[in-house]
Amino acid sequence: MNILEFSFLSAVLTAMTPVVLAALGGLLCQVAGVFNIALEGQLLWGAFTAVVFSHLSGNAWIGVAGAVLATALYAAPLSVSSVTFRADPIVVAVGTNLLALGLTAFLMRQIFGSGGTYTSPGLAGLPTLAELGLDVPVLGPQSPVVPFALVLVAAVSWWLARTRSGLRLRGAGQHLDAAAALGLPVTAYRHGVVLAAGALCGLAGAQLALGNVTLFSEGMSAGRGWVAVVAVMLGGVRPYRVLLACLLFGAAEAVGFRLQGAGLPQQAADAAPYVITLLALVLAGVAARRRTKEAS
Amino acid sequence: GGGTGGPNASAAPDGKSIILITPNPVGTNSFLQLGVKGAEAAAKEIGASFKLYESKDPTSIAQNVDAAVRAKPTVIVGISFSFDDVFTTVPKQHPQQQFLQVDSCAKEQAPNLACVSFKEHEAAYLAGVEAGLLTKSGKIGVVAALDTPFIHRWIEPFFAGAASVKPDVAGTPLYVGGNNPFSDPARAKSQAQTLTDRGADITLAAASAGNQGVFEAVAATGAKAFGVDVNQCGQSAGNVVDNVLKHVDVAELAAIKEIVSGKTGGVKVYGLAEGGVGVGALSADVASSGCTVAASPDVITKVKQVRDDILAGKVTVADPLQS
Amino acid sequence: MGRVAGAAPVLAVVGALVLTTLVMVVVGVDPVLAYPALVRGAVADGNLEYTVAAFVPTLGMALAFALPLRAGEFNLGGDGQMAAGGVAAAGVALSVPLPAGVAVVVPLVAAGLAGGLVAGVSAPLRTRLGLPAIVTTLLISAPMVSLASYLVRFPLAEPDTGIAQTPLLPDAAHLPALTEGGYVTLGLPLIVLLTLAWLYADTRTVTGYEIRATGHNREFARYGGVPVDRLAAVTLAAGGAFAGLVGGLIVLGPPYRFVDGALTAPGYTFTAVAAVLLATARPIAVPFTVALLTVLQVGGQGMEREAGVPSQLTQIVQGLIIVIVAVVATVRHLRQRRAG
Amino acid sequence: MAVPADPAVPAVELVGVTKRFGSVLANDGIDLAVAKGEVHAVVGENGAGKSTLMSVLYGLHRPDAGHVLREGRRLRLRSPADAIACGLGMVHQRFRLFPDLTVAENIVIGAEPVRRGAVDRAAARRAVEELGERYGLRADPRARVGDLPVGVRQRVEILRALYRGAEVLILDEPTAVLTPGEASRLFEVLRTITATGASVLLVTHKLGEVLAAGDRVTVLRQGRVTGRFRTADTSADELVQAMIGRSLSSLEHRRDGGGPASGAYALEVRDLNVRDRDGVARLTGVSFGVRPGEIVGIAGVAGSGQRELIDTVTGLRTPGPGDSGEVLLGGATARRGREPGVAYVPEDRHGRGTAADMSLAENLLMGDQRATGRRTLPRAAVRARARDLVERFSISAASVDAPISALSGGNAQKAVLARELSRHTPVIVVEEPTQGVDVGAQERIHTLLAEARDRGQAVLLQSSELSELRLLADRVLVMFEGRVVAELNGATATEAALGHAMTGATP
Ligand SMILES: Nc1ncnc2c1ncn2[C@@H]1O[C@H](COP(=O)(O)OP(=O)(O)OP(=O)(O)O)[C@@H](O)[C@H]1O
Ligand SMILES: Nc1ncnc2c1ncn2[C@@H]1O[C@H](COP(=O)(O)OP(=O)(O)OP(=O)(O)O)[C@@H](O)[C@H]1O
Ligand SMILES: [Mg+2]
Ligand SMILES: [Mg+2]
Repeated sequence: MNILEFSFLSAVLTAMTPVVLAALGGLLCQVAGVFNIALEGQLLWGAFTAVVFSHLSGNAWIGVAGAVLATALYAAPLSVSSVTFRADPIVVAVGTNLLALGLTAFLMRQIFGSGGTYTSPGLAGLPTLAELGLDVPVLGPQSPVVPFALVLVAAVSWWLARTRSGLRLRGAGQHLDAAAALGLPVTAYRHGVVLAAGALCGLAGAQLALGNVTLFSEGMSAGRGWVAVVAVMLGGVRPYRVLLACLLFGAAEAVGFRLQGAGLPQQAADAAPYVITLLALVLAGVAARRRTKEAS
Repeated sequence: GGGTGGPNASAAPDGKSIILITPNPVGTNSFLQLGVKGAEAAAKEIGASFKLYESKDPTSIAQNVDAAVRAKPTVIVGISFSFDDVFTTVPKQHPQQQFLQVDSCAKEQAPNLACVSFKEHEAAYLAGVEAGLLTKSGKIGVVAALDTPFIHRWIEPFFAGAASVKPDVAGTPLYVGGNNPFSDPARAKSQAQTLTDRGADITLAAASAGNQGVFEAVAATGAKAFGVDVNQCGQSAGNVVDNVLKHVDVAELAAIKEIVSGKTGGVKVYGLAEGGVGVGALSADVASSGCTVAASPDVITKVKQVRDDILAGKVTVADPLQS
Repeated sequence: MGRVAGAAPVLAVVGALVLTTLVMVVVGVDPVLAYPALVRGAVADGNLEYTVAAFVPTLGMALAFALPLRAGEFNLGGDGQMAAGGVAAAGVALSVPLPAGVAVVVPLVAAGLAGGLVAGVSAPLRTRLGLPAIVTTLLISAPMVSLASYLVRFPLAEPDTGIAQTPLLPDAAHLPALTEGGYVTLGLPLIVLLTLAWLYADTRTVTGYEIRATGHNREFARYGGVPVDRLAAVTLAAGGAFAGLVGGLIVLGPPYRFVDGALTAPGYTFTAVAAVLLATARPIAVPFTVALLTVLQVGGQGMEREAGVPSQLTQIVQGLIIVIVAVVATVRHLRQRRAG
Repeated sequence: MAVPADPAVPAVELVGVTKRFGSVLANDGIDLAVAKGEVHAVVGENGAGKSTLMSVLYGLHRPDAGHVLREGRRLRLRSPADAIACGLGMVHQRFRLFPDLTVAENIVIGAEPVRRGAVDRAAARRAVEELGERYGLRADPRARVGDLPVGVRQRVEILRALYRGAEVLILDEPTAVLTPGEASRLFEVLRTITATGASVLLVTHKLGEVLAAGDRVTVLRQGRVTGRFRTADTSADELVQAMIGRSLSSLEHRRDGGGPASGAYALEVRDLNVRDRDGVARLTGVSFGVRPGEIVGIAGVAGSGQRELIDTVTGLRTPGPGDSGEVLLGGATARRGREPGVAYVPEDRHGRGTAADMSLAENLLMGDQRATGRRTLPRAAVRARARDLVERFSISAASVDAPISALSGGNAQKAVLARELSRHTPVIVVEEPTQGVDVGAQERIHTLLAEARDRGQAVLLQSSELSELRLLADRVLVMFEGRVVAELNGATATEAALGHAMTGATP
């Protein structure tokens, strides 16, 4: 019983960590007033570069660092075109998402010699905390990136609420001209958040490809970047709410898996996280409405 | 810089050529990868050029078939059920053109359309026998990419095979689904973990690129997995019992050679009898296959016996596609 | 200004050409082979038919996104609305035997209604509960795709086949074809007519004016007596109806059945979103941006077939072109800003 | 460079500033010096170039020619940040605040006190409270700015400038959005500020304020300086002469026939009770009527229920469960939703009265789009109608197809009036008709309202300009805490009497 619950929690955490990290990137952009739907492509690029760097170096952490850097770099065209040239970030993101699919599949053939899936016993994956000597329930079977992601949510929340740069970023997102008039380097902020989102997606991709599993396969981001976008839409500019949205989604998904075993059709299991998220939103909306009604 | 369109870059005017059309981008789909492998091998063997047209939906399938017909190759190969519709009409309109459909056959078959199909269920049944003999918990599972009718040719026979040797065995199928069912190893791993959490100690992995995720999941808990289509034992040493083999490439190569040699049309079904499907345990080189079944000679013996029973008609494996 | 505006598309094309040529040369594809293959793949050798066949749903989905957008509502749930429309059309055509003519119209109407209903749900969620349409349309979309998939897999499934699809629709329900191949159907004139009607309504009718006013400033429109909530609902539902209709057109066209996944696999929804946003608030430009992206996609497949360009490379080229066009489309604004 | 003749160097000086926008010469060689400790007013017609000049001073626009001196030293102002660093501060007409940040955050942002890596919120609050104490600018440092009323938001803007050490404070039409009480409090604050040696540049259309609160005044006309006066030595007439090149004809707006209109009410409100979302009563037992050919004024301090009353009368308020009462138009109960028989000039020109990105012609159409009863909207007809209105109401606009945001504030206001008055509805509701509008246009607007009345339209006029009410209204209803507490005769009521009634004291 207990074990089942731990394993459930553990499964939700594993599944959602890449989403949480990507969503955190999306949230930073949202705070600064940039609507970032490029997360899906960046997540895929992060997964790919993580495997490439791990493969080349034989060290998973170099893979992680490489993915973070390479994906921040991959986000540069988005930041230049949407911030400097004021192109529509949604259109650019549609382009870079497509580009990531093609580029990873193409480079995969160049680097690993074949398409599809790349894995090898020699490919270094991230160690679990248990392997590092920290055998605690739930977190034990996770890579260190998982607790790090949770810490990061808290850190970003604190940073936004309490620090000088966090305050300025929030200001820039709410009234760009006013922030600029106060002498805040708003353009740098906007570039900064788009690149930071890239870095976070790199980390997310690294966790997906070296933490969740140890391999790269074409298109393995499999919509997680879009789930992250939805989480940002739901959670707005509040990191804990975004985390909550991710966990709700992940829990619904995990429940769906378990119910599939009891005969629930696959299509229903696929739909479950979306339906439950929507229901939660609607219930919250109805409750808020009732509260204002009762007041009068 | 590559292909400059020189005289030998593609098919010479009267040279032989093969065009393979897939219903989806090949990408991570292990079955389509095998199809490409078979066609490439055939092209090499008969000295033909080879081209791959990847489609994404029924319309692009039709467009690719059109374009292939215009190119007038020796054979146009279409792979899977998705070609049933186009191959019902197009071959009739182009009687001079030879067609080959792999894995299914159009309802109204023209004389210039050859078909090869497989009895995957026979091999899956044998794998199930192995699983039934090897499971300790009496719980086994399948992780499949998507709940299509076709995938049930692996699932039910696998469970039936297991039940044939261990009647109270409980089988649970899970489907990866989601946004990219054929290439979501993380989700497949999560599914496999769900199965191992519930006590399943043997899982058949039929999730294309997701299979590696399944292998990782069983490896972490000491459970075991089965692979599909090709020998996947080497991908996760010590964790894969055996594979449900489907020699698409071999069958395709043979079919193309027959067409080239003038034997056109017809349907060829590859089952255990024809050697088109099977499990690793049946092969002579099982010891070097890396599959853990090699360490259980009694299992191998039993599997061979069941195979013989099937061939002899003493055991019939129900085809889930035949309702 | 007029000159700059006119030059923008040219610049975009030139920029995209230069960059993609560079990519081709780097990865070893001969541009001299590839470009003609792209053009032929889209318009020559009988390929035009398929380009049109892709243009029709993309344009339809562009309307599905653009129509609510004019009223300030984002409809990102095109996939779900399209799937709902497709499955409704298939369900009606398979279960209700109808005489020729009506047999096409009734499923299409059902498709439009289904799509409209799915999108329309987002309207009260927006006006009553304050949930933005961009969130709810997206969230509703995925379960709708799953539902359609379920229906096609089980109750509506064709028996004895390996893939999830409905049986062939009765002949009477097949969309009349305008070409020999059957891929250019009555859907083309229908969508073109609807597009023209939308363009006309947008600029020349009271409703179009009220929709635009709502999109520009909701409070202003409300002040002017515009029923803004109702308009938002109507435009969302109408957008959904377009998406549903697209689903119906696909299903009633060859191969005359609902094949699971076939509606969403080509990615019409987001191609259309990109096309509409590229048109930067000028509805008249929408058919052209749709045509551009469709030619790129269909032609890209021609490039794969003829010039041996791998499909990954086509994706790379398409991605680059979208980014470049997006940038160049705004160079105009940039110049204005500098001048100011 | 000439050494200043005055012994005291000006706090700030603009020298030969020229700024051109395309073909518009917004500033044409303007010289202007602001002494330390003075309130220096800048007046002029709409479009005279006041805001442009202030923007140049604040580093928002770079002048095409000319420069800025600060205490005799030439500044290089590339951005507002430079201006802030040089001790300049500006309060824009449209506030530049961050709605989701607190008051304290809005004030310290850009120069936050920091303690151990984090913003020192306690120190920030203290700083805000101290500044507020010193200048009489109270604002709860923890409040979210988006929740605050306009007057308090303006205080936050001023506090921000002061916090950043502004010694020259630029205020662009600060009183346009304030009630008379808030305005007089603002001028007290400005006095406190100048008492410390700081200077204030005050852009306004209200000549009364100039004369009362200013020390010196510079008049702009078509981008040039047309007059410099000491307020002690000048008069409103003299200023007007400099601003528009003529005197205002002292029009008598009252009805020729005299005497109040009689007969049935065109608009009648019966026992209106309204509660807001939190259940607080906003209107209690409000009843009154407006007859054809009558102007009824509404006065009251902000938040006395004017907003709810007008939203109810115009049908823009979504009735809540706690609402009761009746609105009658021509004797019949008004329908739900926006009532076509009521023209309405809203106070919030940007949020409600116009759509900034739509063309002037399309803005002029709103409310009348269904008038023809046809479903089509021929573009030629829309344009022709717009040109006609532009002509009749002398709106100065380059083209009816350009977005309305290209119009100056005064002209945009005229456009809204033109649209609403031209509909010849039985009832017109007008809010703050002359806010942000120059004196010439004010006069024109007053004439238009009087003409509407004379045509037999019933006018409900809400204004915080008591002089405007006295000039136009036949009767003035004074509101306080959601009730009509007094009804005064517009012709005879003094501003003192009105002001007294607005505090809720019974006359
Ligand atoms: N950014 C700009 N681009 C183009 N023209 C401008 C711009 N800013 C101001 N103008 C024009 O310059 C002239 C002066 O405008 P400005 O805003 O300075 O007038 P103002 O005196 O502040 O008027 P108001 O009393 O209405 O506030 C006007 O004709 C205006 O239309
Ligand atoms: N024709 C114009 N084109 C572009 N910008 C303009 C134009 N006229 C004014 N502006 C800009 O608009 C901003 C607002 O100007 P200002 O503070 O004078 O408000 P306003 O014109 O009086 O409007 P309102 O009184 O309605 O608030 C200024 O920064 C000014 O530069
Ligand atoms: Mg101004
Ligand atoms: Mg103004």
